[in-house]
Amino acid sequence: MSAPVSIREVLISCIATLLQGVRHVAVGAASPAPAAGAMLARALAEAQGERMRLSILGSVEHNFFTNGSAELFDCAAQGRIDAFFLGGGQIDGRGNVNLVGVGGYPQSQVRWPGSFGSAYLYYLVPRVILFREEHSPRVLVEEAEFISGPGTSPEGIYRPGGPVALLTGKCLFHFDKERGGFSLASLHPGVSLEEVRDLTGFAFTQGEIVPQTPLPSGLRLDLLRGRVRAELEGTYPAFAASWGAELKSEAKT
Amino acid sequence: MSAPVSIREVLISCIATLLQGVRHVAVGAASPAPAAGAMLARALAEAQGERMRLSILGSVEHNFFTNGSAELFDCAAQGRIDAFFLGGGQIDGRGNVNLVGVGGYPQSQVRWPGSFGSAYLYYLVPRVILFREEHSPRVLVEEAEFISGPGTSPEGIYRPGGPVALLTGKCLFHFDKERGGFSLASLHPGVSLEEVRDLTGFAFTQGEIVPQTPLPSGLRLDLLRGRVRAELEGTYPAFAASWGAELKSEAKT
Amino acid sequence: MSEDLNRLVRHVRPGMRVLLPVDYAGVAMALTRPLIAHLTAAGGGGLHLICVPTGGLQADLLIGAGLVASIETSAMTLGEAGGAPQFNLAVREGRIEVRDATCPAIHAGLMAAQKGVPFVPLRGLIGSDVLRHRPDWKVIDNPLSDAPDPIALIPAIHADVAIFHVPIADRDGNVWIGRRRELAAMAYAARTVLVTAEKITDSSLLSDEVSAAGVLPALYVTEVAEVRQGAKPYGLWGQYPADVEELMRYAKLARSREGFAEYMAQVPA
Amino acid sequence: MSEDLNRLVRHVRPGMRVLLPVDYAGVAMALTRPLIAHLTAAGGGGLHLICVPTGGLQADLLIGAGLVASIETSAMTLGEAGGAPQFNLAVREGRIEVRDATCPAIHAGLMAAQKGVPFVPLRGLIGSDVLRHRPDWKVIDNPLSDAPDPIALIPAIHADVAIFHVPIADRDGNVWIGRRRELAAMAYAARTVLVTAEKITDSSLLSDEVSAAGVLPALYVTEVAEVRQGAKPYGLWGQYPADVEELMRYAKLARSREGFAEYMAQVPA
Repeated sequence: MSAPVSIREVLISCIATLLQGVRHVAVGAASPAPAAGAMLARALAEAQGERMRLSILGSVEHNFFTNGSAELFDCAAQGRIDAFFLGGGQIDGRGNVNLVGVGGYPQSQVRWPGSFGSAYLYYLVPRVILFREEHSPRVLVEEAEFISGPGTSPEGIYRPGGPVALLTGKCLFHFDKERGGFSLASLHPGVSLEEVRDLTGFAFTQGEIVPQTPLPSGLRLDLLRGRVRAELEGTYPAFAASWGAELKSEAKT
Repeated sequence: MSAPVSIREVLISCIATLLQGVRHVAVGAASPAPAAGAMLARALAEAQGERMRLSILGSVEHNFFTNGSAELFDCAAQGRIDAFFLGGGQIDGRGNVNLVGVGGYPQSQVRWPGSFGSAYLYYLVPRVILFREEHSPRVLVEEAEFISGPGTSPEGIYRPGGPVALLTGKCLFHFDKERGGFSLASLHPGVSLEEVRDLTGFAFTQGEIVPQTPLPSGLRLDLLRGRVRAELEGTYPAFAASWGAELKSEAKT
Repeated sequence: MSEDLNRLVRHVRPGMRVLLPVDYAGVAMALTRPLIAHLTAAGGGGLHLICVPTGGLQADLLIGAGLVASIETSAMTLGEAGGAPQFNLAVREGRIEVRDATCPAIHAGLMAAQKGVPFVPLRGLIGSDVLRHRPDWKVIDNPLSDAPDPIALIPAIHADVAIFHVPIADRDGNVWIGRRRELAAMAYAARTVLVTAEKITDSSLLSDEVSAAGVLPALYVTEVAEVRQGAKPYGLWGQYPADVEELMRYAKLARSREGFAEYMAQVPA
Repeated sequence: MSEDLNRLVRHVRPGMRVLLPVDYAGVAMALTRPLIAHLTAAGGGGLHLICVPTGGLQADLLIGAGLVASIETSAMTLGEAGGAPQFNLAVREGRIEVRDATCPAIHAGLMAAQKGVPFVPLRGLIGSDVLRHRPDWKVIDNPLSDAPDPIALIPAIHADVAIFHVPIADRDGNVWIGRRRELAAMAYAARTVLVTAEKITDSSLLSDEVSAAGVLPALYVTEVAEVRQGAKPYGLWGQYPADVEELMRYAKLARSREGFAEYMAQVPA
C-alpha cells in the first residue's frame, strides 16, 4: 500500500499550486521544499503541454545563468522571473520581512545573515511566496523589528512585485495587496483554527469556513513521489533521502 | 645602403615620441600608422625595461578585451587607457573634432560615418593624439560644423582627458589646454612654414624658431624597420607590404 | 534552411525597434533578404534600427529597401569599403531620421535596460553636438556630489527584436557568443531574439563550464536557425574573414538608387 | 608556494578597502592566514571589507582576528553550517561597523565603478530599513519621468584590493573566471587584484576563443599565485566540493573568542 500523504508533501503540492501559470521561477540555494514545489509545478505544466523554467541558485545543474551572480537580479528586473521565495526571521502582519536581526540595530543581539536580495526581488518579482515552516509568534510577528523588504509600497513607487502568499507548516495565508495584510486561505491536515490563532503574532482575516489545504492525489502524487523526488536527488540529496526513508517506513505501517 | 627616412617613418616615429611614458594605448581598427607608432613606443619602452600595453580594436591578435565592445569604454573610464587616437573630417582651431558631416545637420550634404566613441573617449583618455595625414583647409578649419567632441570643456565639467597634439602629413602641433588652441611644434622635412600657414584653416601660435620634426635614426630606425614592420604584418598586411616595397625601391636608388 | 529563415523573420513587424550588432560581432546577414521580402510583403517597414554600437551593410540594405524610418547609431560605415552609400543618400535626401549617438551611450542604454532602470549616467558628451541633438538625453547635476558636477543621463534602450549571428547554438536554444558580450546585452534588452548560427549541436553548450562561459542562455533566445556562412560577406570571428571585395562592389554599386536596385536584383553570392 | 602567497598579501595594507567574493564564486582561502599574519605584523588591520555580494568564512576569520573595522555586505553566512559566528559576536558587541546592503546594490556599486560613473540607479529599496540605514544611498525623483518616480542612487564602489581564487591562470597573468563574471566586476573596481589559481598554465588563455570567453585579462590582474585546493574548505565550481564538515567544525568552535583562538592555533587541514 502506498504511504499516506505527509505534511512535507502537502507543502510541496501547495507550492506547486501557487506556481500555476508561472513561466520562470527562481529558487534560493538552500530551499529544498520550494525547489520540489517548483519541480512539481514544472512536471504538471509539461503534462499540459506548457513550459516552465526553473533556476536553482548555486546549483550547477539547474543554473543556466552565465553572467555571474548579478544575472538573477537583472533577469528579475527585465520581468523574466515570475516567482521567487522568501523566508525571514520575522514576517509581520503587513507582509514586511526581517532577515537582519532582533534586539536593536545595528548592534543586534540576535543577528541573522542579512537581507540578501530581498530588498530588491520582493519589489520586482510579481509572485513572491513567503515560505517559513516554523509557525510561531516569534516568527509571525505584529511588527518586524527591521524591514528588509516591505510587504507593500505607497502608490507612485515602482513595484511590479510583492507577496502573494505565506505558507507555513500549519496553514496557507493569501496576501491581500489592497489591504496590505494576510487572510487565512487553508489549514493543513490536523491543524485547528485555534492553534493557528495562538501561534500567529499578527491579526489576519478569514472566510466563514476555512477549508483544509488540498492533499495531492492521483497524477500529482505520482509525479511528486516519482519524478520530482528523483529530480531533487541531484541538488538536495539529504532532503530526497529523508523523504524516501519516510515513504518507506510509512508504507510499511 | 639603407633607404633614406620616409615621411611615413617620420610620422610613426613622431607618434612613438608622443606616446612616451604611456602604460596602455588603444588604437582604432583602421589605423596602421598609429598602430605602428604604438608598436615602436612599446619596443622602445621594452629597451628601457618598461612595459607598454597596446590594444588594437577589431584585431584578434592584439585584442585582450573579453567583455564585448563596451570594455574599451569601461577601461578608459577606469583610467586604464592613457592614450588614444582620433581623426576627424574636420578639426578646428579649438581642438573640436567633427566626424559627422558638413552641409547642414541632420540633413548633411556630405555625411561621414559618425562620432563613434569620440564624444566620450576625447573627454576621458588623458593623451588623445589627433592624427590626420591630409593637411588642408578643408580638414583643418576655423570652426567645425558639428562638434563630435570639443577640444576643451569649461571648469566644473569632469574631463580628465583631451587632445595633446595634432599630427598631420606636414607638421606637428601641440595643443595648449589653457588657451584651448594649437601651437606649431615642428615641421616635417621639406615643409615650409608658409606652406603650413596656407594649408591651415585655423590660427595657431608658434615659437620664434620652428624646428624640424626629428628623423628616426639608430636603434629607433632599426626597431622601426625591423621589429615594428614585422609586427605590423599580422594586422595591417597591405600597409606593411607597401612600406616594405618603398624601403626596397628606395634602397636601390 | 530558407524556411527556417522565413520562420525567424516573421517575428519582425513594421514599425518595430530592432537591435543590430556591429560588423565584427556577428551580423545575421543571411536573414537580411528574407527580412526585406517579408516586410515588403507586409506593406512596408518603418523600422527603428538601433546599431550596437555602429551599423554597416545590413542596416544599409534595409535603408536602401525603404524599410527604415529612423536609425540610432554611433556610426554607419562599410569599414575598409568606405561609407554606407544608401544611408548617406537617405540622409542627404532627408528620408531617414538619424539619432546620432556615441558608442558608450548605446552600451549605456542597453545596460539600463538590462538592469531594469530608467537611465544610467554617462561621462563625456557635455558640450558636444551629439548631446545637443539628443533631447532624450538629459544633463543633471550629480545628486551625490557636493560640488557642481553636471552629468548626462542616458535612457534605457528597449527593443522589440534583436538579430545576430553566432558560431554555434544547441538544441535547447543556448547560443555561444564567446567574448562578444554586446550580443548578450542586446538580448537582455529585447523582447524577441532571433539568432542564426553556423551550426546547431546536439550536445548542450551549458554542459561544461568552459563552453558555458561564452553562452547566452536559451531563456533570452526566441528562435535559432542554422545557416552556414551566415554572416557573409561579413566575416565571423575565429571562423572566416570578411569578403572585402564584395563589400567594395556593394559600396560602389549602391551609391545610386538604380545601382542599389541592380545589386538587389542579383542573386547573392 | 608560501612565499608566493606572502608576495601577494604584501599588497594589502591596514585600512584598505577589500573586495571578497561570495562562497561559491572562488574564495582565495589559502591567502587568509598569510593575510592575517601579514596585517597583524603590520600593526593591525582596520580593513573595510566589501562582500560581493555576501560574505562567509574568509570575512569571518578576518573579523575574528580583529582586522576588520567595517563590512559592507548583503549577508554573512556559512551556508549549510549556519551563521557566521565571529561576525555575529562582533555585531553583538558593537565591535564592527556593518553597512547592510542588498545583493543587487553591491553589484550596482561595482557596475558604477566599472563604468566610471559616480552612481547608478536601482529599483526596489524604497521603504526598507536597508535604505534607511544607508545615508550614502540617495533617493531622487527620476529626472526622465513626467510623473513622480522616486528611485534610489547607489554610489560607485571603488576598492583598493580585490582577492579571489580561480581554476586556472596563464603566465601572462590572464585568469579564467568562467561564468563567474562578478569576479571581473570586482577586478574592474579595484586598484590591485590578487588572484590565486589552482594551476598556472604555460599556454595563453587568450589563444583560443573558447577559453578566452571566460578570461579576465591580465590588464586587470596585479599578481597571481598557484595554490592547489586554494579555496578549501570552500569548494571550487567544477573542481571540488566544499568541505561542509570543516565549515561546521568552525561554526561550532568559533562561537566564542576562545574557541576562535583554538581554531586559529590549529594547523589548517
